[in-house]
Amino acid sequence: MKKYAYFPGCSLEKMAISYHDSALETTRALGVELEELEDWNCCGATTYFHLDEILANTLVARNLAMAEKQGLDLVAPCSACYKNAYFTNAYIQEDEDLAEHINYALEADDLQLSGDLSVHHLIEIFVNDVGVEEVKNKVTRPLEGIKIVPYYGCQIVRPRKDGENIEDPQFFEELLTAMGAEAVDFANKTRCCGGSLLISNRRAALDMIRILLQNAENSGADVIATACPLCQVNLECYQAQVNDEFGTNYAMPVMYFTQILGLALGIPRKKLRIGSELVSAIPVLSKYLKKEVS
Amino acid sequence: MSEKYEPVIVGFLCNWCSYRAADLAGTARIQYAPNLRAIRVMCSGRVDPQFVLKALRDGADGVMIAGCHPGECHYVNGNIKTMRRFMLLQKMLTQLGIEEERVQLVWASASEGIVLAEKIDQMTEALRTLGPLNWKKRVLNSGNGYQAAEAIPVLEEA
Amino acid sequence: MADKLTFSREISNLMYAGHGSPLNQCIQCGTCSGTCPAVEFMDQTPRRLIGMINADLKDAVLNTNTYWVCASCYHCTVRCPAKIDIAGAMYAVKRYSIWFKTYSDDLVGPVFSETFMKTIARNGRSYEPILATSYIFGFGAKEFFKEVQGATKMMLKGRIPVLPSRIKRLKNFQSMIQHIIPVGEEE
Amino acid sequence: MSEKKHPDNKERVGVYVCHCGTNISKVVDVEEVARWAGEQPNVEVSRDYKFMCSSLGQELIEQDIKEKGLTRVVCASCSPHMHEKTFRTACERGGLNPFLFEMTNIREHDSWITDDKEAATIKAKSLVRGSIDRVVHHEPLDQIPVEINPNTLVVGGGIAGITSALELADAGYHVYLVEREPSIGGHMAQLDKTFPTLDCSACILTPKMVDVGQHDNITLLTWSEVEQVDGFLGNFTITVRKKARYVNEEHCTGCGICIEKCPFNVVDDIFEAGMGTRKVIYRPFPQAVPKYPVIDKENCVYFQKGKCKACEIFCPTEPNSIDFEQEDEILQIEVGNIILATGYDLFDVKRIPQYGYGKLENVFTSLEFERMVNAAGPTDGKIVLRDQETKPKSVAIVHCVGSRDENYHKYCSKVCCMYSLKFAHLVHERIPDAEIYDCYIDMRTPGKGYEEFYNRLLEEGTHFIRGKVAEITDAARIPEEEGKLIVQVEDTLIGRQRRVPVDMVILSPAMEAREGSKEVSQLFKMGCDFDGFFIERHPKLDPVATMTDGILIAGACQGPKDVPESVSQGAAAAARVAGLISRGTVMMEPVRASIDQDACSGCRICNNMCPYNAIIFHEEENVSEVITALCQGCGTCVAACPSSVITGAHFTNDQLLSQIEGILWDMRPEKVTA
Repeated sequence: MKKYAYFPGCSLEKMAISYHDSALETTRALGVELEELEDWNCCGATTYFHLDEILANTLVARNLAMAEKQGLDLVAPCSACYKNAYFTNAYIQEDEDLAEHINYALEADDLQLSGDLSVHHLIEIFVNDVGVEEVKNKVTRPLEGIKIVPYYGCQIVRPRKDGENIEDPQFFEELLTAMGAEAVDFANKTRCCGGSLLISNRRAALDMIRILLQNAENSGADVIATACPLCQVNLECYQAQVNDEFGTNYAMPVMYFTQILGLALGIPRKKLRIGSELVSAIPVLSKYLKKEVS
Repeated sequence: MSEKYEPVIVGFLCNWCSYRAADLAGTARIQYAPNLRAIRVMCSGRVDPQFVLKALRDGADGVMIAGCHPGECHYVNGNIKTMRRFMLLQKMLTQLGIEEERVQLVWASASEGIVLAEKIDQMTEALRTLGPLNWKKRVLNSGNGYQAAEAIPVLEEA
Repeated sequence: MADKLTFSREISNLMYAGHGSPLNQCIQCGTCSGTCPAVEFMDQTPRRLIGMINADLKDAVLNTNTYWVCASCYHCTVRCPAKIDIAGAMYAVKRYSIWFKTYSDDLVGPVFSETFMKTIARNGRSYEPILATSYIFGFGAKEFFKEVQGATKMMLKGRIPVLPSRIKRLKNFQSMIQHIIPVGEEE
Repeated sequence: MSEKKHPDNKERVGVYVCHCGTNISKVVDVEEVARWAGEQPNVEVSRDYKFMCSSLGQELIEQDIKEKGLTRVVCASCSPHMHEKTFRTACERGGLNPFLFEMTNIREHDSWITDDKEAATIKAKSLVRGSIDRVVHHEPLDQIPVEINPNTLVVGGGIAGITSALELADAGYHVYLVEREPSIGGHMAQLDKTFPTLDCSACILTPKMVDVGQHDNITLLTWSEVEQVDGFLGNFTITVRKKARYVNEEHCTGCGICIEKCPFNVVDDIFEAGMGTRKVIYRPFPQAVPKYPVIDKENCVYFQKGKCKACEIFCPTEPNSIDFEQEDEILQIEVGNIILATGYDLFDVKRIPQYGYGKLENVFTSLEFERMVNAAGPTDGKIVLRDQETKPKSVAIVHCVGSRDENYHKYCSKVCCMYSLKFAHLVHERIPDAEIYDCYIDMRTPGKGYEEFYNRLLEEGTHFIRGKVAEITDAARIPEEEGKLIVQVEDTLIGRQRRVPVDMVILSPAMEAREGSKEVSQLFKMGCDFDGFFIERHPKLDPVATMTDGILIAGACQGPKDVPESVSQGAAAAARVAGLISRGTVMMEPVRASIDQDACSGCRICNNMCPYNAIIFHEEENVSEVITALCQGCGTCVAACPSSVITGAHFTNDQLLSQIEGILWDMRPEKVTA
């Protein structure tokens, strides 16, 4: 099976450690090898771009160049990291001047980037590389009866435009269905969670989170699945503050899709760090966890 | 001559598509390099390889043959014949040491004024970089190619 | 370059040339503002901001909060019928505002961006707790308290480590940044 | 002006350089070009003039031919596609064969594409010199008369095609009208009312359809498609496939009993836009012309399973009209002209997922709404939700679905504003207490009575929201939104995002080129643009002709159009054809190839070159020959002949080689002596 350079990004080491662990567990179970990118740096999320576009692209390019050096395609589990890597890579192929400029800077670290590699989001590995059928075959603990929101967020699908259905994508649903779960029809599946707005405009961000939680609850979901650490943190860690601010009482578990997938593949929940959420997912998952001594 | 070098391109434009594309570019006031001098032919299929060689020999730095897109030829498939003929010609010119950029075959439909203008700009730019062709020096004096070029070989699919 | 650049030109120059149509292609249809999930919190809609940029209303543009409220979700960009990269335009105004320091010191967004940037220049990687303390003063006491509560809870769940990690080839990394713009330790 | 005598000149060439007002002279130094031209070999006289195409300019040429004995004329002005004919005629009036004239394009190809005066002037000189050197080798030629077959083919039986067919038939000429559906009528037959007068579409269309069906001069071929087109202006041979109806048109009386008795219903995706059903043996609608039904073979139980034959059993005619053995017929038609009126398709609204069509059931397309609101339609004209009974209390209409959008179609679809207003009016009329929200980017109502119609809608109380709809969703946020469709849009006039809860949404999709229009344009050897619409010869002055002689276009196949415009074009195309027919013959360019039989080596390379099979080979004499009547003058064989014994009239090797030489007058390595 295929091997990728894995770029965890800053949050996976820390806030999203459960994503990190479950990503490694599930890929291993499905025969995909992830080799952590050597000495990676922060890709800057959205913030570098506030300062200087070329600098931002250069910092992203350093990671790409290192993957190229390792001779591997890059995979990023964080949507913001993925989007940055994907676009810097695309721009470098399009724009010779930019490539030249960036390569000049990369020389400082003895690196060079041709842009020949491809960049994937972690979820694409399961959907396109492993394949939904194969996932289905490997499921040992089908998650029947659970209703899951396939929350894409922004940057897996945007701003990419080339012929994909970016307004109503279906691959997350297909993946959840392969696990035996029910993917709820979630109108706001690509609506923004607020991202880093939480820092600069708290009320706006909380309102954006509220709308998503409301939509999830109204659609009868048991749990929200995300594929991005920022979405996860916003939707989960700030639920209490949404409740305070708007007088609501949401208690919606928010999990990484890899945690749910790991569960379906029969990986013990501790290895997936299920239970480390602020809104515990254990109650809704209890029937699948019965056999495990927790 | 101290002024900067400006290449001269002879253009063979098909009456139905490219010539009209050039008309359209003018009507739309698209600004592009005035380096192409156009000759109208009814079909790009009319462009005999000897015309191209004649133009290069007479001092053109490059030749552009422009016709309808494949499948859109006014005369069913004249442009397909041009394409085959062009590939053979290109091969021969390469053997003579003439750069590929100097003789180009492009497609431009009657509505593609802007496309044609861009192609002319690109070609002009490419020729500026290459510098003058200097056929006499390059082909006549090089010894090996001269005979072949002067004999105007039959470039036809047999 | 004898003529002074207009504001709209300056903003265009700050947008990477390869992305989308120029701002003057805007047909003022409002798709961006109809799409924007944060528009309620902006004092001008994105469409209006583009109109104001095109009209060279520099001060009025910089005085809005619109571009700092933009969450960069790109929903407007993909839907724009004129193919304008609106999120990209917001970035351009942010950059303009940071470079010319036209923002007020109590605005959290740009202060955060600078802090974030400095952390990265120092460590090569970001570290949320450090950032949290430096920008937290932007909030009122109540929010600060909540933030700490949230953080403590996360710490207890093992999700916040104590020290930030650094990249190994930090010197090279910093020199690479210097190649593009002179930022780094001395400031 | 400059005049000079060259005693050793072979020919006496007159060169005329046009200022075109300032169009040329602003960039090209025309006086210098004229002065310089006077010094070129063979040039007898050279002048510059403000407007060469004016009658005074033309007289200048005529006069010089007569007085100075010019034997050749060069005019450096605009594109030959603009005025070549004008100047050829002037030469002819002066007593010179029109083909001894050559035109130099120094406007479209020169003065309009650059500001660089020096470069433009050098370019103009080069082009002029190319023409001078070329024209010396011109030979007098005679135009070739071509007889026009008085029969005409009209492709497409919508309102544009119907108009063309009737105009010609009424003028006494025979028309073959080919339509691929079982009935003529086109999109107009599906509509309820027509804007802005609101007259009933069927009431004004069906009499015309009946006229077509009964006209002695019209051969109506429905359920038929053109498969092949051969020949040229005046003499086309068309191959038409007449698909099997499985109903014998000679015996069938159109009584409709078979339709009544057919036990199977299927959804009608075409005429009813999926809103209603039809039988397996069917007429698309009651007023269909012709009246004969068609069996839908794919859904017919007899064809699929071998049992049923209800239609045959109940057919009252003698002999029985149902013919399960019927096969497609291939017909050959000879015509002189072709009018294409193949119409349009509607943009597929599913391409914009955020509008929810197909997912949110009460989102409708314009055509669905047209059928719904039509008294003869599936709901008998009642405006109801998908459940077939609930009347909507609020309706939103969405403009510019797929048009004015670089992600789909860049162009404005032109008719949508008006038909959207019509929809708003019809909802007001049928459900007076309904709230109607009309979301538009710009309200485009240019046309007689159109703006007045908009004013009427304002009076009727339609809520107009200026903004392109961003999305339509059912995710409610507040109680008022529960169970509704929420239209999210910026009201740009107040600068606020609004969420408008409604019961029903009607999308107004763009008109787009027919699927396969590219193939159609290739079949008929004419052009279609990037969007797939057919290209007219001139956007302003020749809107119904194409670049291909003998092929005309009418209606929405050329671009979005409403009914009155389609009718005008249908009539205009017919008038063009009638003019040609009444003239009887037209003169064609004598650009033809010929082979010097004495020099031909019989290598046969040219034989396979000709796309028209116009070259035949005489085995005995071992020579090839061009059949002039079939030759179209492309010159491919001329370029291919290894012995250079094929001559392409007006594009001979001598002419083109001299032009190359002339055009490069300033580039030749060895300086030529002047």
